[in-house]
Amino acid sequence: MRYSGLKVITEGLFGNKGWRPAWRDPAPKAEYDAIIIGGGGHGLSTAYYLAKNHGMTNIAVLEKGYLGSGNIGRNTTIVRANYFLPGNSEFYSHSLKLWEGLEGELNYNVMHSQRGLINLFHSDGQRDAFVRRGNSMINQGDDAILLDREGVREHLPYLDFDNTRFPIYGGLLHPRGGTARHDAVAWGYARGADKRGVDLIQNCEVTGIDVENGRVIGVQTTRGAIRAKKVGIVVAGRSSQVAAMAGMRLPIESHILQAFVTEGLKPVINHVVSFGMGHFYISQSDKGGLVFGGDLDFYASYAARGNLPMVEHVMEAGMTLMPMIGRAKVLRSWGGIMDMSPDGSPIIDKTHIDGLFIDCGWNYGGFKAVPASGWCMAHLMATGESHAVARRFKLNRFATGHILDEEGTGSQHNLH
Amino acid sequence: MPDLIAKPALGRAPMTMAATTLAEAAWTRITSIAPFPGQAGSISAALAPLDLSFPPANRFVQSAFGRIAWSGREQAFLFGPEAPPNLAAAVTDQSDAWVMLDLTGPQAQAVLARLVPLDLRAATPGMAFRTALNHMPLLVMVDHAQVFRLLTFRSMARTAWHELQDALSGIDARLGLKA
Amino acid sequence: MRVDGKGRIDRTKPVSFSFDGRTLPAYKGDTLASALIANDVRLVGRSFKYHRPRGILTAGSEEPNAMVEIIGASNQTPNVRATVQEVFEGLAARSQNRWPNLTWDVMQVNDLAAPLLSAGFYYKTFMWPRAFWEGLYEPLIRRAAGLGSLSGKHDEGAYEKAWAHCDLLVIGAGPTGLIAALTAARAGADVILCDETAEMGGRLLSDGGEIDGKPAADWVAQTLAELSGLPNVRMMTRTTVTGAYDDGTFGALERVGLHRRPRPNLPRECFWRIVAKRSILAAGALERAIAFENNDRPGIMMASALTTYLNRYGVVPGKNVTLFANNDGARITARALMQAGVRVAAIVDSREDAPEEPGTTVHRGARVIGTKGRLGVTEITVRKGTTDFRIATDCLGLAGGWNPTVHLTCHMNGRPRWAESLAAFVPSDGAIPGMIAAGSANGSFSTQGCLAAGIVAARQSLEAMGHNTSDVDVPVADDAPYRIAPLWAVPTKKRAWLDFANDVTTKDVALSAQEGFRSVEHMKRYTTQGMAPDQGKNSNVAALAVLADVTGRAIPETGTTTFRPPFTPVSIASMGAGGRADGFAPQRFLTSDQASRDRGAPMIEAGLWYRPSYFPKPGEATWREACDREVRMVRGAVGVADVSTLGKIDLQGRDAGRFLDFIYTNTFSTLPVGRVRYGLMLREDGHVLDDGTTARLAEDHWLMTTTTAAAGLVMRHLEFVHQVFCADWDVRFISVTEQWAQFAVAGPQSRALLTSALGKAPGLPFMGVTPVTIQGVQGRLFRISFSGEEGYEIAVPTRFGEALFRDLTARAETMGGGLYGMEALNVLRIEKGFITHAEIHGRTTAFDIGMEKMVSAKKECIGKAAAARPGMVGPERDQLVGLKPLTDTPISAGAHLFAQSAVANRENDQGYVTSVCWSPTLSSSLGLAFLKNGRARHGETVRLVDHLRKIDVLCTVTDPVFHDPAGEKLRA
Amino acid sequence: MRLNCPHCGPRDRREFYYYGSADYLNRPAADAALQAWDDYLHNRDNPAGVTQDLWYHEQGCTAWLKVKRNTVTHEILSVEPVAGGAA
Repeated sequence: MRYSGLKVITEGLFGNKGWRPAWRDPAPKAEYDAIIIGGGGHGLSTAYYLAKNHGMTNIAVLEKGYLGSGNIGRNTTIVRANYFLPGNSEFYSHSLKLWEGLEGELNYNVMHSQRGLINLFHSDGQRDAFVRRGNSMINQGDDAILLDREGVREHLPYLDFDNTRFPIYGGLLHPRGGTARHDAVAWGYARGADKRGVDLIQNCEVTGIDVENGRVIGVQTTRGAIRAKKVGIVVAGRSSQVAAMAGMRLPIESHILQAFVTEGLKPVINHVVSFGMGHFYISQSDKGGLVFGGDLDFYASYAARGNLPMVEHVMEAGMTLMPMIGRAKVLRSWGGIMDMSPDGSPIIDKTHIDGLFIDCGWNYGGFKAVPASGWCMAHLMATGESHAVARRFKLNRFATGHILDEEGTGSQHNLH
Repeated sequence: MPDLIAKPALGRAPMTMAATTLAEAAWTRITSIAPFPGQAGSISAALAPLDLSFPPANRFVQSAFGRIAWSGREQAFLFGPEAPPNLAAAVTDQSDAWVMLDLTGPQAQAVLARLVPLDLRAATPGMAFRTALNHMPLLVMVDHAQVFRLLTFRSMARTAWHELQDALSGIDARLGLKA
Repeated sequence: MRVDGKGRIDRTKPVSFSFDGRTLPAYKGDTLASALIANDVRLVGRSFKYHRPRGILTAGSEEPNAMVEIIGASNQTPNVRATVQEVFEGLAARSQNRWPNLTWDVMQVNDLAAPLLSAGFYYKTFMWPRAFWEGLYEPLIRRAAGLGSLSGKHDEGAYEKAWAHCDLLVIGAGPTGLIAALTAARAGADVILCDETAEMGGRLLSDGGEIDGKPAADWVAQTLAELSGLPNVRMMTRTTVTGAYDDGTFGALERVGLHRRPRPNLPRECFWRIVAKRSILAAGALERAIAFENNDRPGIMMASALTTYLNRYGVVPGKNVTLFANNDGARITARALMQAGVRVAAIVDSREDAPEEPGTTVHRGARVIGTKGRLGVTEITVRKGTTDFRIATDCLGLAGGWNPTVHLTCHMNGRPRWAESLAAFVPSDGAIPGMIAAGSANGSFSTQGCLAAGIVAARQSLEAMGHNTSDVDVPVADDAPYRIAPLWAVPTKKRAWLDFANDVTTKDVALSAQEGFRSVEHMKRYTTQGMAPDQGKNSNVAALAVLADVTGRAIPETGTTTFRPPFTPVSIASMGAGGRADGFAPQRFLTSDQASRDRGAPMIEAGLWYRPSYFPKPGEATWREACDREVRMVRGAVGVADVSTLGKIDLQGRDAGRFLDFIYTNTFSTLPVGRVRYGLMLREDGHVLDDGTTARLAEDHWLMTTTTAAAGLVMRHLEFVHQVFCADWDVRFISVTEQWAQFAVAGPQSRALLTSALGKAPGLPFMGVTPVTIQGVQGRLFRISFSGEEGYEIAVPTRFGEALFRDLTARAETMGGGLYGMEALNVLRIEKGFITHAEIHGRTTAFDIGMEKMVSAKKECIGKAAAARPGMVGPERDQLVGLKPLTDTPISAGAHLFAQSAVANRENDQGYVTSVCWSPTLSSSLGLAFLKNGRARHGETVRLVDHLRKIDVLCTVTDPVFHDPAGEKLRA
Repeated sequence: MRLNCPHCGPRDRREFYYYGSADYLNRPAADAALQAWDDYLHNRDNPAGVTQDLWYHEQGCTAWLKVKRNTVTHEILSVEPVAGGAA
């Protein structure tokens, strides 16, 4: 069923009776050519691109809960390509290009809104670091504009230019940065994958990975054993547990990231804004809620909920930067489980077991990576070779010292 | 050649609201005493002439000669007298590292409850806690249920004063509602 | 309409307020909602999506419809619940989400287009043409969406945060909470009792009734009197417990100044962090609606809200009331209304066995199937069996049963349990460690049941704390059973609202299931049910029931409901209280701060510190002129700078040298007393952590300096290494950053300046240290240099800092020197090739900065092993170099480097520039940069490109030390 | 979240700095193989359940603490100083 404005009108006039399920609800088959463990954004996009780019349609996505129940369903929806290290730069650039065609690609409105992202800086040193970043972005073919203080004021007149604790020196504007409707991304890829024949199997938890003579042969699940010669682990938030089923100990520590949304408000923030001195970033959703967040709670956790110290820190950062939001009321807070890697960059790689692949370690930047992660993971699973834009996301790079540390904070997992 | 003039951290006059006073305490010699492994006992012996002993965690000991307050792991601050010589400890001058503020009065606890994440029910006389004054480091000593001595970094004195004053003015405004 | 003789408002204190510009009368004690009802205002707001006219649905914080903007003198507050806002003289409220006005709202056209705006419609359209999404569709959607407005002006209000600690926190002061608090308080426990409303008593004040044969309100008064007389009880009204967090920590929001005219310094709100050993959830229950066609008109409200408005506020929203019920609860409302002289036209009761009610007609086994009235209900249609009939009414009360207020018990991932007999979710035991849910919050809906449960909960809590218990008898009160026959939705082909605030109807839930969104989480996300300002309080359970029905599953099988913090929305300003402006982080001031400001120096942030940028002189038009002069002054005469922000750590003990050897890459234990050595420390992952000098003051006494930025980090690192790896070593250390004010005196005249200040020649070799007496004060003198000139740093106890600074400045000025600021300091160090955190930015190794020889091969140190990984060394690494432009052009930090003729793109990227300056000494721009295999490329020409600043220059690669590479000046 | 500091008593989480897994206590020998350092610095069991990790009472006594806790429930099972000795 193709979605369109016309279809919405005709269905509306006839009582919306004709809408069919967005995807099938198949029972698992005994064997597939490939299995993706994890029905989140990355797993679904991997399945989609395996089918679309590589013609692999006899595949299944196994999801222990409901599709899109992980971090794709609880994030601050920011889409950007503003990394500066070679290795990251080309990957996120590729991802943004995929985002830019996603509605047409999926025939699903994911509400990708390129409203512009502004990273504020508050000292000469921060400015120089952002200039380095901006130049990397342009080297990569993406866009970046350096704003001075007055330039920032034109875009964000509501900031507290006079009194904020760390004065606003300027900002790096990334015009193509923006947001998207997070759930829609999962549903769009799910629908697209299903249409191409991928079995999306919900409420199916993987309980074991079967390996024979160093080769993967299938998985054990709560809905029985399923055989496959290729298995991809795409379960950020639970990567360590699933990888442990294959005897792996990952360079990952799981942490909570809280985020917040306010009650609906008429449009007041028209960009994505990030504060350089207090880990605070904010945008306004199309429904009117201010969506914002800050840093990790900083202790390892799988609770998907946080505590007050970081809540308060985030609110205080908001108040020093843009005190006009003070009277907006936080409606809901939530926490996601982040795969924190020792350099803040992800892993898309083969494992020591033939046929077993892993896509993990997205830290708290996984949402924007959904299209390219799926694209590259599909490439890896189909061809056995890393995709050119993901070639540095190796599992062994920590052992060899080929680090991709954008923050420069070192191997402590929670500092990225 | 003129001697250098000593300056207080703040040099502000005391401030009173809601019958509660915030004042900068006069300069006092503060000496950090950190016993080497296993030496706390010998430090106590050396302090005996001052009627003091090395304090247990979260306590201070007061005598006519001075005061010694626990100030962290394996460390105490001696206030007033010079440290006895030849202690089996690292001895460091801290006199100028801290601003000392005295908070006195019926609203003192209410002020602290706005800035210090401590269960003040434990704040009985003789206690000395390492904790935070909002975002600043704090050593707080309880002289009396309404008398607190607060030490934070000297360079942060203005922020500390400002935050304590803000807390007190909010309390004062609340009390004005009842009056 | 006001009802004589009813309510707890103070009729001796009339106040006036305004709504949408109309001035209206009210009494002290009214909420905005009760005052509007008193003035027969029915239309209060517009719904989110269809812009349907909406009135007041509830009498509490769960209100989904009656949200307004409160207009203050200088700012406005959006989305304020009229049901919570108390009226005060001069209160000004305005309806929201409508244009041009509430009665004629242009966007109500959406209501006509409703069939096209079904659940998830926007995922299926607005895709073509692509450019129209951001240009047209999205702006339109954004403008139509949202509720109230922020002004865009800074919130200048006062806000407060505070801590409170107790043994027992009792959440809610209805019958359960009051008696629980009393039981615990009498036993001597420290109790905090919080209630969301202005007056404690809960439904005892709303429903009337008797306790121990007396009016319930009397029992409330007597209990409150006893509690307020106990020193161990803290009673907090207008305080909503908003979140349950780990280890007995709760967030709570107190409305301090929102219910009165603003006063200076009076906080608008206070966000409390309450820490309790145990807690009792006595937050009661919320009545729920029933979904039927057009059930959202103004005048349709909760039956229990009618009772509350009558008994607490003395108002009724209609003269001819009807009730629609599936349980006995509506009878309380009917009786109260009739007793107050209000006509109750009928009770429509869905139960076939519903009892009669004297004074009104009960339509048993009947259902409301429709309503009329564009801006307020005028008539309902009732179906009984196959017969439909209409009843004229101006107010319909809904009694769909009760949902225990389980919300807080979900905040730590606890999932409530379905109780079939109650047709409701109740809290799971142990959902919040230490918390007991009691009374209606736990599904015990009679007054007697609540009182008994409150006592039990208090006793259990006391016992768990090892506390004695007390004697409290259970008072005698109403103990009628809760008889409910669940009815969630009356079938209709039209729209029946579940989520009033977000305009989610039963059709939307059905459509979501039809499209495969059958998981309750999918349904919520697809329809947006439960995402509105009431967080699904009014709709989650019913929506789940409808989803269960359309998917043919039982409710527990379909899913559960959950709620995340906060319980009610909390302002950003209250949780961020104190953060505004400077409050976000402490400010650190140098002893020289005032002296620098007196000389007109712009002060800039260096971490938390403020440092002078430069010291302008008359006639200097730009900072560069001042900076160039200061650099020349240091190179030519003498300069003075405050360097007290550098971290200083005092280390003592027999093993201190050994400890330093472990911390630093190079060896310190061999350093003679009276000497200083530069040291490099690594993180354990092999990258550079920090650098600085360490002096040996005595055999067992050392003084380490760190960079300003890394002072705290290094202290933590030392504590870690010491406590984890060598706790038994004889080494102790303490920060003395704050103890010493330290000033750099640099330049060819520095020795002369110090000779005059000290009254004798310093007589120190390069990298020497000595105690000195300066003008009667004991200090320390170091001969170290960050400028490349002969340089000293002199330290005195901080209280003498300002005096010494002024003294040194005066002496310098008589010698043709003076003060220099951060800008000049930066130029001086770049000329000399000294690194800062611009270079050691966390990704650099000792190898990268050309210091690999400082990693001693003879000993172990932190980070040495990891620094030897193959990727951390070698020609592929970017290495520190100097840069000089070939022509007289500026260069910029953040620019990237390319081979001379290469295209400036990522594939060709060869490195980047970290620091630049104009060097007045060498009359050239200079840069420090990292260049791939840079040390082997000295003399090569590279292309420097800064796309952002449009700079494209050819540069020569040089050694990073531009000035006095042999170091002759340092050692002079 | 509150940690019961063995020196200072129960304190709010905001007084503490979190480092990471207690694996950091077991520093390999200087000459250990690269794999040992990789395990030490990067690889983690990362359990969804009981774990041991390191906290620093930065706004308190400055003790480094080994904390046994549950990463799913946040229950804290024990807190002990890494270095023995007196308070």
